[in-house]
Amino acid sequence: LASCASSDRDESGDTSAESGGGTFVFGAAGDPTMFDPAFATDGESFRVTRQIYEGLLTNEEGSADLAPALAESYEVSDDGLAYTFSLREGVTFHDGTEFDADAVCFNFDRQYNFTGLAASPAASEYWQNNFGGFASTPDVPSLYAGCEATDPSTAVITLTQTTSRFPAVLALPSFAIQSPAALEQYAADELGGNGDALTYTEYALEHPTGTGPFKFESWDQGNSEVRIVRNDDYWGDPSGVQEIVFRSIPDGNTRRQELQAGSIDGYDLVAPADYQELEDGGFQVLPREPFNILYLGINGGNVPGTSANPALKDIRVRQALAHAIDRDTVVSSLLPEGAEAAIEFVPPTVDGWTEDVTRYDYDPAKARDLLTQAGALNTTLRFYYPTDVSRPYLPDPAAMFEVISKNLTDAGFTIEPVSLPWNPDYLDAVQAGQADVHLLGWTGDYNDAYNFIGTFFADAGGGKAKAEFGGFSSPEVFTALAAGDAEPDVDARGPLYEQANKAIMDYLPAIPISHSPNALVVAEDVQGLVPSPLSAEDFSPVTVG
Amino acid sequence: MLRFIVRRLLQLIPILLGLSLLLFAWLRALPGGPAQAALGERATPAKIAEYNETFGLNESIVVQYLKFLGRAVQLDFGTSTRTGRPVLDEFLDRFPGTIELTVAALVFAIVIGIPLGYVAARRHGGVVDNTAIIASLLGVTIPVFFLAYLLRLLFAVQLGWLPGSGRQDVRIDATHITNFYVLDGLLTREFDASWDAVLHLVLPGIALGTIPLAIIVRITRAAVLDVVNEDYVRTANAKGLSTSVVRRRHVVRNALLPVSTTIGLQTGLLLSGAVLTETVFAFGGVGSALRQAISDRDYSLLQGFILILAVVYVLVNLLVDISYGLLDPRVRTR
Amino acid sequence: MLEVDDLAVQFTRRGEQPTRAVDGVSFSVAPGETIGLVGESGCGKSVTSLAIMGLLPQRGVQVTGSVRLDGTELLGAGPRTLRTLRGKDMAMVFQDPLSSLNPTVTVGTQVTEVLAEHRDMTGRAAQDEATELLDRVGIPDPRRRLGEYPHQLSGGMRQRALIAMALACSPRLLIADEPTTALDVTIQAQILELLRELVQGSGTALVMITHDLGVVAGLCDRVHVMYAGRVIETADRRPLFATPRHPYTGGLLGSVPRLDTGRGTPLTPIRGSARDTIPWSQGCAFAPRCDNAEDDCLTEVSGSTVPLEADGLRRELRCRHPLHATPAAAGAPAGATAASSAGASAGSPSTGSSSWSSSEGQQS
Amino acid sequence: MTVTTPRPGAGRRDRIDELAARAGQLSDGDGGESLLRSAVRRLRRNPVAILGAVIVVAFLLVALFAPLLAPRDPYAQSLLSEVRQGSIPGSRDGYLLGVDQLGRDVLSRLLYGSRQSLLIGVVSTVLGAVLGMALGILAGGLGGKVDTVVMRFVDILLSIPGLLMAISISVLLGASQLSLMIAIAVTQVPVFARLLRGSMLVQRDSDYALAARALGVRRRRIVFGHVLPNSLSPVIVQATLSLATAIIEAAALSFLGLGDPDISRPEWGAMLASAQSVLSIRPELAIYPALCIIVVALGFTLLGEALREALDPKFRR
Amino acid sequence: MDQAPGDPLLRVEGLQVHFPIKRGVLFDRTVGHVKAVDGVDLSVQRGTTYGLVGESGCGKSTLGRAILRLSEPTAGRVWFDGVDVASLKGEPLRQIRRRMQMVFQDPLGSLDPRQNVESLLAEPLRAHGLGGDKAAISTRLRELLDAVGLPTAALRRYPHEFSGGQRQRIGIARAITVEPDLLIADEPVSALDVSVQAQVLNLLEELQGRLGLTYLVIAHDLAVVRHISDVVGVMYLGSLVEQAPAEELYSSPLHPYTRSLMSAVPVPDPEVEDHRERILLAGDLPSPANPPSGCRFHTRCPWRQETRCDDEVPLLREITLTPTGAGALGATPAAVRPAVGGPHLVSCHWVEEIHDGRLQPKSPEEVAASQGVSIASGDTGHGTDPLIAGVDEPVGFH
Ligand SMILES: Nc1ncnc2c1ncn2[C@@H]1O[C@H](COP(=O)(O)OP(=O)(O)OP(=O)(O)O)[C@@H](O)[C@H]1O
Ligand SMILES: Nc1ncnc2c1ncn2[C@@H]1O[C@H](COP(=O)(O)OP(=O)(O)OP(=O)(O)O)[C@@H](O)[C@H]1O
Ligand SMILES: [Mg+2]
Ligand SMILES: [Mg+2]
Repeated sequence: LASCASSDRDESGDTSAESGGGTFVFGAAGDPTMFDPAFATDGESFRVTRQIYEGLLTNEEGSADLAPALAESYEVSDDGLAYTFSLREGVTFHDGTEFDADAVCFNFDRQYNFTGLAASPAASEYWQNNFGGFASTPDVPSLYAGCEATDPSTAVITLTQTTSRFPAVLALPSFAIQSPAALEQYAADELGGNGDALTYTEYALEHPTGTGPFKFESWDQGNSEVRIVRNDDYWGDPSGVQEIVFRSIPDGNTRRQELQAGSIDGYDLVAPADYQELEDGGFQVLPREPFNILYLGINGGNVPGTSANPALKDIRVRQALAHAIDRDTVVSSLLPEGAEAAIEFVPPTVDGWTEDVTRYDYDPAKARDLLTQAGALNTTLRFYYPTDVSRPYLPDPAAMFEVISKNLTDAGFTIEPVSLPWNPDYLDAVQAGQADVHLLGWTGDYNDAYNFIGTFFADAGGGKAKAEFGGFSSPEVFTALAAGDAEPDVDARGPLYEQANKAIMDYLPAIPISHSPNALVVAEDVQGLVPSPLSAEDFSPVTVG
Repeated sequence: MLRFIVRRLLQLIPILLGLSLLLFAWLRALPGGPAQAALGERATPAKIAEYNETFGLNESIVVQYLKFLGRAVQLDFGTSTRTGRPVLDEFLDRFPGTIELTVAALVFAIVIGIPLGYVAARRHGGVVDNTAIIASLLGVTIPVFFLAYLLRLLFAVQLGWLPGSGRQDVRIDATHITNFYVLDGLLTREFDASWDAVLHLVLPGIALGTIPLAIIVRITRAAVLDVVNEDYVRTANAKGLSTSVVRRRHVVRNALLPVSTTIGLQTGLLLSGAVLTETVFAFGGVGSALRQAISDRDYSLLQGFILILAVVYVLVNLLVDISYGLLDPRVRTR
Repeated sequence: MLEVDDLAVQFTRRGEQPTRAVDGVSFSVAPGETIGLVGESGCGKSVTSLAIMGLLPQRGVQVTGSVRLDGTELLGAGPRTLRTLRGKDMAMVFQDPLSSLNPTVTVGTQVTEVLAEHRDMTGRAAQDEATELLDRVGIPDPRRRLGEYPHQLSGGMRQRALIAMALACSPRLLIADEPTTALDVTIQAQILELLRELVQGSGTALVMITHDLGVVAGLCDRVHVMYAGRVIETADRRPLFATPRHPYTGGLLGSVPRLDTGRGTPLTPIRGSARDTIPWSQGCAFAPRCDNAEDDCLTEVSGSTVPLEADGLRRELRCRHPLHATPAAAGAPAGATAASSAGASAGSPSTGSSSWSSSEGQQS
Repeated sequence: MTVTTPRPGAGRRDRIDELAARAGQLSDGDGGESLLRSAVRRLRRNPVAILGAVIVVAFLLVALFAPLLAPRDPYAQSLLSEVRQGSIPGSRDGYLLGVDQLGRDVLSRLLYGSRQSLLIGVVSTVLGAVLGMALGILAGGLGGKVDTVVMRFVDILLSIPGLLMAISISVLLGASQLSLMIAIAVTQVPVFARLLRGSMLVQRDSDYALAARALGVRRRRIVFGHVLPNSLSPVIVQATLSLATAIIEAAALSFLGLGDPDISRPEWGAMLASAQSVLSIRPELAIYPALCIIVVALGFTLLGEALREALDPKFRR
Repeated sequence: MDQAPGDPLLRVEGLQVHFPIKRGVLFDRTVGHVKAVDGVDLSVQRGTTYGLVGESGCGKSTLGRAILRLSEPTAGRVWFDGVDVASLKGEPLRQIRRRMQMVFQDPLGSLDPRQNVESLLAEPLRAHGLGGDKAAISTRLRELLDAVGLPTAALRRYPHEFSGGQRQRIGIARAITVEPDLLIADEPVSALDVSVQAQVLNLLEELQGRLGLTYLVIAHDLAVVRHISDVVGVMYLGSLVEQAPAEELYSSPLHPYTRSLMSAVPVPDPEVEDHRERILLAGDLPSPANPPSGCRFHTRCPWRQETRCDDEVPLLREITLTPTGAGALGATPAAVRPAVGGPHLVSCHWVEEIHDGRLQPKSPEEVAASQGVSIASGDTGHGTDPLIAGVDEPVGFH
């Protein structure tokens, strides 16, 4: 292990000669938090752990579809509750220990058995969102029933109910397989809480150990640099570069200029305004297929303790909102090429998308009419938008806010702007139902419509939707969504989701605005980076020079 | 002198106490209070209650303050909400970068500022003087971040002469011992790494050094003008001393007294985190961490950093005071 | 030795009328001689001395006339020549001993730097010489004082140190610009005594600048009284005090309360203040304050000084209506009452023509 | 003074007395000139002051008459549909300086922007000056224990560097134009407090204050009638300089995302901050507001420096 | 003191003003005192002038201020017309200040630069509710200006527009606005040119004659003091060393300090200058924070004796001696006004012996040698508080 941590440039020079060498420097938009994916929640951490770890499944290169990874194949029982995975053999973790079915079960049992701080929502958000409760919390239902290693290369995971999520979630980085030996050695579950926040374990900060094509090398926190190096014992194709450095450069302009100046080889979250210039400069802009939705959230006002504008309960006011927004101009002027106006909440590539929903064309006059009818002309909306953030679906929130806010004003609304920093203030506020209307969006985790619309509009308990949408209650929407989720047959889900989409667009709990691609950019001499709609790029095929 | 130092150190105590009280109150006055600040998006009423229980926030405010103070005295400034690391560690990771940047900015400001101010004063009313005045006025009125962007656009992107961000080229796999990259390079004899770190300091150093430069030019100029009209310079001339002795011993030496104070004050300010410059140059220092903490609403980090920086600032000012005493015999021999 | 001839200094400030601070001053000093330059504040004494030393600022100043030291013309001389002369052949002591010393440099260095510059003395030799010098001007424990800073010395000692620097190269000319004004009388007496001793025997010529008539009375061989940039009366010490001829000189003497006259001896002030002057180009600058003034004081510009042969003494005067007009007055008994009688004769009460000027006049 | 020829036959002393009266300034003529008036006179003769004043007045007028001067609605996204990522329409008929990334007329926004920027500058400076002066008066006027307590407090405020202080306040108050102004104001408070107190202490120990006390003038009258008015010069100078800094600080806070949340409201700092994203394709969008900020700040700084000179007793008369 | 015949307007008894020297590591402790005034007794008769002389720093101004309660006395009493000023507070103090006025050394500094002469002069009237309506005040101001010899046009002018002498006239006019009984003049002429000095001295004398004022004139110039005083007190390091009627003091100074002081004053008369005896003093004034023991003057005294001088504080005692020409000055006993008598007080152990010539002075060198190194009083430098120094620079945002 010691030899892993200390890298010697001269030594590694030899190996790079035979299998491609060099360093690939990637400009990230922020720092990771740590490298135990079970506890990670943010994209920057996942970007790194994806290169270090592998899950049972993964996504196909450049798409959201599932593909085998550590599991070469799987079978589902008829009731949809038991999944049997046949595992790849001859795989070792970076610490030299063997990967086998026990390791798989160890990982799932580990998360299911989280207690204390590890079981807090702050720590294990992905488990709780996807699997529900823990062994220690019997009152919270859990999707996870158990895992059994029937033989070293076969693992069986059983669930407590059918769900559209499974097995897609296994491609999520949070459920990647980590070295049981390392987890135990570095007490990976013993989160601390010192003073006012969680403190992560030595494992998560210094010894993340997986099976992936890269090994963790170092994290220079003061300088915001993460270094990973090629895993020479990787079971698959060896990585194209000897080393990858993820450098955090929060400012988008700086990222661009650094690429132009040659100090980095690529970066994420390219500002749409820069596409042209970068391409002209010989850089490769790699757009990701739009797999997201930007919407204007509406607060129906059923959340206790908040005071939303009651006018928004009126369907005519919501329709007015929908008609007020000039999606086409937004798409052409604010979003990168390849973006499209949204007519519903799922992207067209997802099963369940249908043309056959109620459309709300840009028509300020009609919007004004509707408002007048509803007696809500000039009603004041507290319009929330985030600062300090650039999201794939929302590259420039301020500009988006300005344009939509102008649209709404033109249609007869009065706008009271509220800006908050993205995380956590903005997310907290809008998810708690503080806003009247707000800008938010979603990038899909996997290719299933429920991942979009279910996440937003499903019954969040008590017959009400999430607080973000004002806890509206629409039985049509709820039942349509529940039906889709419960259908184990993937092919049968499509029509059900179409129904749901129609119901949603009739009810208008929010206004869909756009699906927009976002892009990575790499230097001219970088090859092999395939953009993923899920932003789940695998860096191992990358070569430089 | 020693007495003076001890006295000044002790005088700091009430200031530091007041400061800690202020920051303590600040965190408590934040919307939602410390629990909300710490738990952030994860805060639910139950969680908040639990948090308050755990961290003694239900105790009387006085007890809370005393505990806060007690921890602060032991250099425990809490943990960052975002990274979960102790604030002090975060600070120590980043402070070397800020120190390097500060030194770079000061070197720039001093090396250009003092001679320019001196020449401007010697050519009082002339072209050099007027240019220096205008430049120094521009120096304080141009928004730093704008200047930073311009510098980088020109020298890093268009001309490609200098690196435009970071502290060191990541491709140089340098060994870091002290986290002072320039120093580390020298220690490990990786001179290319040192040189690269120096190059990385140039643009941010210039951007950050502009305001101190402008102020140093102004103060030097004013001080030289003042000193030149002093009686003792006339005496020196009456003694028939050579021009160089008059300038060196009588003019410059005395003019540098106020300049040195100014430099000290600027050092204090620069060390307190060049938030704008570091952000633009993605420079791994205290300033960019502060910037990050603002956007992350990492209040505990903000609180801790501001407290530490204020202490640093106050201590630097104390050093300035003491060094002024050492420079000026009127104070030294009191 | 020093000859000042028709020296004039004009200050020009941007956007303002040029001011003639010194306007045709001529005098000369012989080796071993002490002359006094007296006059009220602002009459141009300091500017004269600075002009001699070549210490006036370069810009905004016009100096005309001639200043010769042992026949060398100083006015046109280059800065290098001046530097070698200054400190070596001519030296100067200033009014405020604290501000005239560099606060950040030890007294020792400030003394030895002169030695290094002009006598090529450094190191031990310079130290010893400096100690010697300080000892000579009466600074106790000179070796220790060398290492001290000016603020650690008392006012009197600072002035002594300045004098020591001035004397370091045994200059032939010493200009002392109000060297005692900032000091207490007892200290003033010490310093005056010191100057007197130093000048006697060494052959150094001393130009003593002061506004205190008493100081000149005890120290100088010859006195030049200045008013508004010009010397208006020049005389040897005794005749000047005995029979002041210029109304201004008389007025000054009549204004000074004397220690040896009793209460009730009236003071006979000059009316108005130094602000109430007219430019010399329009007549006698003193005319507006002068009780002897006649119309012709304004018509005919009293250009050069008039050597008065009448009293048989070396005396020059710039006045059309002097006091003691009759030669007989020259023989008037000099003594304790001379000044007051002079004042009395000058100060015949004016006949209150305008309320303003009369009220500014004498009140006794 | 003109050279007068003597009048024949005039009495022996008449002419001289006349001259004396004329030379002595007090003959008659108009009333005396107060220090303030002579300061203004000196200001009027100082080209630096005039330049500063012209700049400041010009911008004030622009701010005042922005609606009349602006060719278009600064909010109208009239050319938005022509904006593409990576290309923004430049100068053309009716859009002298082109449009910004949201298709709004840049010239109109700059003109309207002067309102916000000057408003922020003025309000925060006035706020900071008033609070600071209140503390200063308290300390400098009452002295003793009050002075000690107030000054310790001021020391504490001063121990937090300006930007950090402004950040803390903005974070505390949440983003809004008001909190932006308060944040800037708070950084100015200790500056003004110290300045006024220091200046008052000097004046309080002056002979004229002592004289007033000896005359039996009441303390309140001494403080407010004599000490305070005589202590204000440095405060006035500082206020002028602070106006410049306040405008620059507002831009910095906007850049840090702590500015006015209503970002469509034209304000130079916000315009500058948002133009950073299109710096490479339309650098003018950043340069225009930056120039406005620099020029206005320069105007106030020049005026302040000239005021400092005019009010400095060293330069009197 | 019980020697006062009649009823002195001002009587000062054992007045002390000590300024604490504060120093300390955390809290300022008083580590000593500057004994600016250290036990002064004096009395001033109505309608007369008391002149106080002494070298710079000997406590003259402080004494003057303490009498007016502008400095707080540490001990002692100040009787003004039968009232103990030292015990007054608040309104009664303010009221009594009307009757005791002050004229300052720096005429410009003592006038509020922002007020014109009219409001400067009217202010004391208003403060004391005197003067009545506008018209009455206006008349009164004209009278005042006339009394000090300024034209009415001066009313609308500001202090900086006057010459030094005129400013001092304004200062005097303001002091007499409220018709005081006592006028304390602290160096009223030392900032003025000689010619103007005489005008102001004459004015003071004229006003005294006209208004029956009582003066306490403080000055370092012996000639000035002699010129206008009836009784003169000589101060050295915070206490009186000699006090006598002016003529007597000048004709026969008894205290060694007074003698040397007088011998040091130059007289604008070569005859006198050439012939007088000079008694030079050694060294400088010792620091009042650390005054010498015994007789304060012993460190510089040419007549210092081995006994008594160093350890025994001499009392201020009355001496009656016939002038035997001990004073070097040819006296002019011109008693212009009825001499205000009073005893001749001296605080020296050896007055009689010195007067009789039984003791001979030593040279300054000998004195210095016997005292070791002369005591230097250094000026204190000043440190700059960086927080202060920093504030008027723009707050840089980096
Ligand atoms: N640098 C200068 N610029 C302009 N005017 C000057 C300058 N120096 C002196 N003067 C003017 O020259 C005149 C003479 O000044 P000077 O200093 O010689 O007077 P002084 O006789 O030495 O007076 P004092 O007794 O006050 O020292 C004054 O009116 C003064 O205002
Ligand atoms: N407020 C004060 N605090 C401390 N020391 C003081 C204060 N005022 C005066 N002193 C000291 O008291 C001593 C006497 O001062 P004072 O001003 O009374 O002397 P003075 O005789 O009037 O001198 P001068 O002739 O210089 O005016 C001096 O040593 C002075 O430093
Ligand atoms: Mg002079
Ligand atoms: Mg005094």
